[in-house]
Amino acid sequence: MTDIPLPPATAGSDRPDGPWARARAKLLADHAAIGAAVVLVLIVLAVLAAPLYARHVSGTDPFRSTLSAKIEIGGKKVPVMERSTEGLGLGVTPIGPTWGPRYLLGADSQGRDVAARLLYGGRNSLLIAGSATALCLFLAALVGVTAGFFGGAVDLVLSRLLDVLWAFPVYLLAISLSIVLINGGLTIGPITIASNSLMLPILIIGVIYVPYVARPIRGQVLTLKRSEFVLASVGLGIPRRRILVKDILPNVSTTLIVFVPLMMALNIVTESALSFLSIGVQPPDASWGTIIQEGQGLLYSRPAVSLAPGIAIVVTVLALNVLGDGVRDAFDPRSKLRPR
Amino acid sequence: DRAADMAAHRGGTLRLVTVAAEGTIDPHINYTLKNWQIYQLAYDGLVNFSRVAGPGAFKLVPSLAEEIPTPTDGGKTWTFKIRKGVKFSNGKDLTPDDVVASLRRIFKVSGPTAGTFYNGIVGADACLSAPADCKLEGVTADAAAGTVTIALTAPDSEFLYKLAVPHAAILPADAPAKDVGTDPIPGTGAYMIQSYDPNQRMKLVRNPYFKEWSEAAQPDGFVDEIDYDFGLTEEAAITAIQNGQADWLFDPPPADRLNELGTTYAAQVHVNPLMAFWYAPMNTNLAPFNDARVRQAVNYAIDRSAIVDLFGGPVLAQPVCQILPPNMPGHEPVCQYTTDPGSEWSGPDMDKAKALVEESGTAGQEVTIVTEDTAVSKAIGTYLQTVLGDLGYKAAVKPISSNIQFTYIQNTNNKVQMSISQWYQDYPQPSNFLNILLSCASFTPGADASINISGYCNKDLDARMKAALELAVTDPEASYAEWTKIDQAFMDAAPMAPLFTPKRVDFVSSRVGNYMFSSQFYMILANVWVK
Amino acid sequence: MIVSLIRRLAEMVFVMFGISVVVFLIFFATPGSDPAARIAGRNAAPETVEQVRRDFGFDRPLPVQYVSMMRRLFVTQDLTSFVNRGQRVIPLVMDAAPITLSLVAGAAVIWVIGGILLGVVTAATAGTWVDKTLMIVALVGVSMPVFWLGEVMNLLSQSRLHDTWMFSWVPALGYKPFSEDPAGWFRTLVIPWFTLAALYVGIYGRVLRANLVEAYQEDFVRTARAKGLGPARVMLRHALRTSMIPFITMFGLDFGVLVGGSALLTEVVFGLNGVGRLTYLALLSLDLPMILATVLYASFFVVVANAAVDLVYLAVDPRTREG
Amino acid sequence: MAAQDPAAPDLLAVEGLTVSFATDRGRVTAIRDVSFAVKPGEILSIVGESGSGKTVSMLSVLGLTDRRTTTVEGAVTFRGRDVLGLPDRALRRIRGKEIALISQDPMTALTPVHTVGWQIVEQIRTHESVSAAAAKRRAIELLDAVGLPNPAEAFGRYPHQLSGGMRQRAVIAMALSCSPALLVADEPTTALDVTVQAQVLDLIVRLRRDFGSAIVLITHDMGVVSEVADRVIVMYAGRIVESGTRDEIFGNPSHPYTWGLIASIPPIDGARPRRLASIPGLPPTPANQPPGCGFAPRCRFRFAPCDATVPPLARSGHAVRCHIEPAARPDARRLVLPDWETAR
Amino acid sequence: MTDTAVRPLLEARNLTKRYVVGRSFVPGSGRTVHAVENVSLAVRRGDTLGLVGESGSGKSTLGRCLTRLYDVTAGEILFDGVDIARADGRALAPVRRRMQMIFQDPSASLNPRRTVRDLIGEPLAVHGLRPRREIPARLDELMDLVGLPAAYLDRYPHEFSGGQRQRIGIARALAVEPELIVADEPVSALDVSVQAQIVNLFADLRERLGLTYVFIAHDLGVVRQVADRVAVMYLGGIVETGDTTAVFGAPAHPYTEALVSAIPQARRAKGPVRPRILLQGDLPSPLAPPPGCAFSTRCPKAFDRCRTDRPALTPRADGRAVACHLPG
Ligand SMILES: Nc1ncnc2c1ncn2[C@@H]1O[C@H](COP(=O)(O)OP(=O)(O)OP(=O)(O)O)[C@@H](O)[C@H]1O
Ligand SMILES: Nc1ncnc2c1ncn2[C@@H]1O[C@H](COP(=O)(O)OP(=O)(O)OP(=O)(O)O)[C@@H](O)[C@H]1O
Ligand SMILES: [Mg+2]
Ligand SMILES: [Mg+2]
Ligand code: NI
Repeated sequence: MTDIPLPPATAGSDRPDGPWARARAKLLADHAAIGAAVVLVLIVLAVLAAPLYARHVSGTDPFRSTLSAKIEIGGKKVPVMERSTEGLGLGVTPIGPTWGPRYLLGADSQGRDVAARLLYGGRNSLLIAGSATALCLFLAALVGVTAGFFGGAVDLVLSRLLDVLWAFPVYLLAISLSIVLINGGLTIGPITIASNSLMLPILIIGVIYVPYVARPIRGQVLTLKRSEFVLASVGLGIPRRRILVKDILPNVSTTLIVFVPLMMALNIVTESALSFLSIGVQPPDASWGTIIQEGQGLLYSRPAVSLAPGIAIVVTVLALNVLGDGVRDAFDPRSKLRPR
Repeated sequence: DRAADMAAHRGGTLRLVTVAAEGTIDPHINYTLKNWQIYQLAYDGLVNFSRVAGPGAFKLVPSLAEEIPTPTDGGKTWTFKIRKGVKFSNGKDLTPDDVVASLRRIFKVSGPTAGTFYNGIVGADACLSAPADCKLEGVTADAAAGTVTIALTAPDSEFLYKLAVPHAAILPADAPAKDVGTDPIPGTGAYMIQSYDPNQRMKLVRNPYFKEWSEAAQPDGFVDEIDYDFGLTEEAAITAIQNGQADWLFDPPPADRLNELGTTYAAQVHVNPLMAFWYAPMNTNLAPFNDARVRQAVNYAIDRSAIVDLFGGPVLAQPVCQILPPNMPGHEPVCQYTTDPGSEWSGPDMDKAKALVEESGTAGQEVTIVTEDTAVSKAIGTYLQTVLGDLGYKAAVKPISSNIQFTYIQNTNNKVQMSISQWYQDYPQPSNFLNILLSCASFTPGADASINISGYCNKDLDARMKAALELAVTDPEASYAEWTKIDQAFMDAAPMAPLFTPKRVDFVSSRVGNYMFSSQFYMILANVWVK
Repeated sequence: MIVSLIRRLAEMVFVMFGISVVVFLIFFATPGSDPAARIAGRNAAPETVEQVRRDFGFDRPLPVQYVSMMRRLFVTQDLTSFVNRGQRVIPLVMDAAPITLSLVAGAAVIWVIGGILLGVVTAATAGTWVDKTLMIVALVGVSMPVFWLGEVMNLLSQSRLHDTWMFSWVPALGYKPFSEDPAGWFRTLVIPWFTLAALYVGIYGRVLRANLVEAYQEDFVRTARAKGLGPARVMLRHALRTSMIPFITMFGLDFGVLVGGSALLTEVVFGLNGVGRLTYLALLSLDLPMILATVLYASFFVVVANAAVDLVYLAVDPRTREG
Repeated sequence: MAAQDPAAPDLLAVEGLTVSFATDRGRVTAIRDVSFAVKPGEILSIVGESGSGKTVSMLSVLGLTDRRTTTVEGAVTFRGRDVLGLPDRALRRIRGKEIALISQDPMTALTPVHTVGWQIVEQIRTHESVSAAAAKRRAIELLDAVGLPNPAEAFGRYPHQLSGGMRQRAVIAMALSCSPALLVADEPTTALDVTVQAQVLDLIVRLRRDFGSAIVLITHDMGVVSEVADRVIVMYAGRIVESGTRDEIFGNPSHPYTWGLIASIPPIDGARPRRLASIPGLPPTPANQPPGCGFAPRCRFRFAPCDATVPPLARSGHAVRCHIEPAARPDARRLVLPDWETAR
Repeated sequence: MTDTAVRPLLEARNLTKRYVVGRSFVPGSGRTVHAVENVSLAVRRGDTLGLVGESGSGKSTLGRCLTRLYDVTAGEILFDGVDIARADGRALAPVRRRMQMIFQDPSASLNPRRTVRDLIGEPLAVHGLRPRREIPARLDELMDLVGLPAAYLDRYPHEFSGGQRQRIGIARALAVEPELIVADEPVSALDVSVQAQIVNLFADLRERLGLTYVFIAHDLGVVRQVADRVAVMYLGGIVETGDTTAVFGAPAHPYTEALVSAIPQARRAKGPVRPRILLQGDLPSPLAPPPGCAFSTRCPKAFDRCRTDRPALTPRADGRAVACHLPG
């Protein structure tokens, strides 16, 4: 039977490659996604350069209150925090955007350089969103795969648990957890996480979205479990564990990858919301959300303080969403994943 | 003159606003300034603080008692003659029995100050442990004579003040012996609380049975109705007042509106000093603050003018480095933790502070400052963190929900090293600051109610405070002098860092007239008119 | 029908039970929250604190406390707040509900209409610059944190542009009941509506577009075109009608969650005392009865929304009608 | 089978139709230079493998391809009018009214959210101004005509409430609703079971008789073709490789691909061959067309010219696109279909 | 089933499989699909049993039960004399190696994320059928067996055409050297011209490896080509079994008769044109099978008894078994 001449298996290249390479090629051809990725890289580089900016450009420590400092602008010494001299003399207003190297975007209510804080805040926002995404996807995969693959009582318990968390409005869940943990910190066995550690928001944000990812994963695993190729493996007498590792997980992994940018985007917004409600990142650490929150008290006099981080969030999240669309199209064009 | 004003300005509705309601309407339980201000309109004690502006506001005047009696039995027995012809807003006459029942009710409803203000009454101990069948033997009525006699276990120079606060308001004898929640209890004041919905509005109307008996104790009001709306944010409320849609806001205006108010609306803004202070308690039982030198160093290092800026600038706050606030009897302006010690704070002394820290050898230790998650508290905490950092500590700030922070920082189990807190007077006596905040009795390890946050218990000073209290019965002036010294002595040990005395900003709408401010209960609502 | 009704009910009870237990446990795990001390008031004597503890039953085992609290919440309905003593929580939630409902319903109208318009226009112009521009605009909407957008709107409408023709009609923040002042109700809510809807218009528009584009690959659309129907009719009566099904699922869930309190950020920013804000404040002050009431209310809406979605399904998707 | 008048003017004439798609991998030409004509009342069958371009050719005739990605060249004349040049509006008047389409999968061809009756009425009222009640009456008649038991009830049913065969019959009823002159049936029975397929084919043939419509029947099943077609077009890799009357195609199949198609069908009675004759290899993808004869790589008779040029196709009669000399074809055929002549 | 001398390689006795659909955690909800009801059949070693029937008649379900990919509801499955109907995972492991399933959709049955080498090599490694270093040679051999160049081993399934994918599926099944192969419509998804290639491949493999097949198809021609015996299924039950040529040549059950008559004429070499029997209506729902004979709702010859009594599958003299009340 070897005499049958075989045409090349697929159109195009002679040595086509696996699903991953195909997705990569598709992604690389997506201009919007590439543009978004470039923007994201620039943002990451910028926030990584925060110490350089603080030290060499703005020359301030963005975590130090500088309430009585004066700076020189146009040859004049100007106080960073200016006391009102008119009328009854009520109120103290921080310096506004100077558009110069020092206090480029002005100062916040502690007299700190907003531009420098914006960069440092971005670090935390991205770090938290990134780690929370990793954590969330890990937990969701664990729960979803366990429930879907092992079925039975395990599935029943896990699914019910997910149902409960699902019906618990996310923000309310996040707030409850935040309040508990911020008041008391967290002790799991020998590990103690201080209440102002970044680990807390990471943990909280990582946990609250687990049902939203675990459910589709569980569904996917259930479908995979019934899929013909898994049945084929069962029929071949392949051990269950091996089927899980070789047949199920690789297919789930692309779903997880598709979730990454979308969850990142969602987590950045969630983090900022929690920080905005002052139950996210704790001072003196900053994140874009906390800067918005601090800026809220200056909204009428110095709107730049909360506008700037807001714009940073919009740009980052927008880029992540565009990239997310690209990744989804590349991996799984028909999927309608929508974490919220 | 008042009668002419009454003729010209009587009537109308006063629209007050605040961010949130403050819980139960029960005057024997509610312990908030917001409601105490309202209770002045609706309830009376045997004695009242007089309703006048300025220092006179701390003067006690007889209200439901016909006159302020002189105690007998070495200051242990007080006999009040109850005023005749006073009616509750439900039309019932006030009787001595109402007074007895009201004092018992303090215990029956487990009023927050039952064990601290009224525990000196004979029989109070039994009432505290078994409130349901509280007899309070020390309080007896004589219906025929129309008197009520109160027997104390020991003389108490501040007893009249305690009777003047709303926790000792006289309510009808048939008032339920439990927290009434949102159902208003009839009172004897010029107004009555008609309805109360904590999510919407409290409404006060004139008490139909009210007849003015003493302008100083319970003046007849100008406005016919008072609507107190809940739920607007400060920003929104300020805008509403600017637009004439509301008349007055209880809460302090947001920081970024102050400038606007001080310039464009200067005529509608009233700034008044308060008898209160913001301070940073330092836990004298935890490192590094178990070393007095560290606590002194902190006191030296704090730039109080910077903190004043965080509160809105020098017009709104005044730096202090002592515990007794200005205007408090016994207050002698003095500041030892400053560049040039004297009567006033002039600037931080960083060198001295650093030297003290070095001496103590505690630099490098970790310190967490627990603040409320309000803008000002958090800002102060953040600032203190910088100060502690400059002193060589690894400092962190931990803001927690305002509703929890106050109990949280009191409990020693939470191991709070440093925190930000405030204290406002219940009544104008030095003991209300010094004795409550720093006596050994106020320190209960492991409890959420342990108001001596620093956990500072100095047997010596404790004894001196006791003595001063006893002295006050006979010689108030001498006792005030002693309190001055005790204040000093406490500040030598520096269990806390006093920061500033706040001032109150009242922003009223343009139609509000006859604004008057009492340091005890703030804007005197009965005197305000809107026409 | 009966079976599915019972199933729904059982599910609802289960989920609400689960949530109440979670909330209860979270609360008692929180340090610094001895409710007795907070209820007793500042500087209360230890005896008083003890007394309050006994009165409120905090000295009893947790399951007993749980049961008694649930009984007071559901049976006697006289559960009162820990923070605002004596304040019954149920009327409070009932007062807040219309505010949230006004907010969410108005926003829902906007986002449903906007989402459908956006989805239809972009699907009809798929691949052109109109589509691309609109999709980017939608994504911007999706990317904006709602609280921030709200603040910017406040800044513009309440301060910077308040005195211009654009926003001079905007009243002070806060809620005006519809029954008292319909015009005021409308004016106070317009900006919050749009703010809340911005996110959802984007999401719904994008999902609808994807579904429509997919529907256009389907045989039945080809059949419809082959029948000689005009493009508008093919879009509206065939593609859109079919694509509305996932749209409705999403809508049901989002609406339920929002009415249940997830609009809290919008409520906080615009000073609307809705259920979300109520829950948020209750959480901040660790007011367990309040939290239980609001969170159970929220989960109730989520579950009810789920059930409602199933019902609406019956109306729009005949495939679900049997069985 | 109804006989047609060979002299009658063509109902539909397709000339040099070439369709290409813009895809992510560049332009892909799906059909090349396809020409054929349909006479009134005749059944023309197009057979060919999956992907050979059967559907695309008919969709482009109806203007149903996606304008944004598809380029259609060539000429399509329907009743003397150039269809490709028609504005949308005019084209829509032809679609459904004069040319109706029945598509492959009855499961998905009907909009799931409307009743069958609604969808038929919709088509009637799009093309004719009749009252809703009249349209409904007509729809029920049609449902009855296609043999649905209890048509009045079927009118109010949703597609999912009908079985596959019933659904396909409803689709046919809808296609017939405006008495089209031409019915394009794209694999109308592929998704159906044999017993149901028999019912539906029977119906289609009966309809031609009753309504007189011409029918283009697309299929890949030679058995179906032999049963119903008047004329047959065999397509391979986007081109017509053979066309002629049914008798020509089955009596004298002349293209190696046609032989392969016929040979690879397992017979249902008679002797069981030890092995089935099969065409080795696979059809080329549109993106990967060989330069010469499209079938060359799989053809056992392949010789030099096959790789060099595309064989020409006669414009009329029994046309064959093959380089093998016509005279040599029967001998070649005997190699593939040894018992063909005897079988006939 | 006349042949009792030889023990069948695979035998099913009263096999029943029901699905419960729409069940939730509330007891009593859900409805039962009677997918396979009380089916008995036997396949001798080296034989091919064809399984035909309408869509939804339970062919796939039966195939999957026979290979124990699904748990069965009731009945016995004897594989080489051993009942495997109740066997659990561990006990099944050795049996699994001896029988294999090939699926209809070759793309769905190959994990898209694994190379062919991985897919075919895995069972070899797992079952330790070859020492590690001999595996590559064996893979080449398997590829050759199914007519694919060994060079394609490192490709992914999506890089192959349907026919090639089906070959990979077959190679994988052959890797464990099974005795029995259950093929579930292995050619229906393929193009006409490719279908014959695969049908031939099955025949070749059977000859070379002495395999036993259960061959599921709805194309009667294909079944006739590959199967020695055929079983016709209708609504979860077998209505007729017997020798393929005999059954197709002279169907005994009215359903088989209709089925055979429905095949277009071109498929017949010659012989008399049989009148076409056009059935009315469609397969009833397995959620609510009709009482009596399952075919009675469509049967042109049905009489009263058919609508009340269910006919049993009764052996007839000519080696066939038919489930029909009509006298044979
Ligand atoms: N929209 C499209 N974009 C790109 N290629 C297309 C498109 N539609 C069809 N094709 C390609 O055109 C070729 C012919 O497709 P067509 O659908 O006409 O085949 P067919 O003969 O109808 O096949 P089948 O029997 O499977 O229905 C195929 O290779 C197909 O992949
Ligand atoms: N997992 C399942 N759950 C519920 N019902 C099922 C399931 N699988 C199959 N069925 C039902 O069981 C019956 C038999 O299905 P099965 O797939 O065995 O039929 P089949 O003869 O293989 O059909 P086809 O020719 O379409 O493949 C059908 O009615 C089907 O709907
Ligand atoms: Mg086709
Ligand atoms: Mg099947
Ligand atoms: Ni004034």
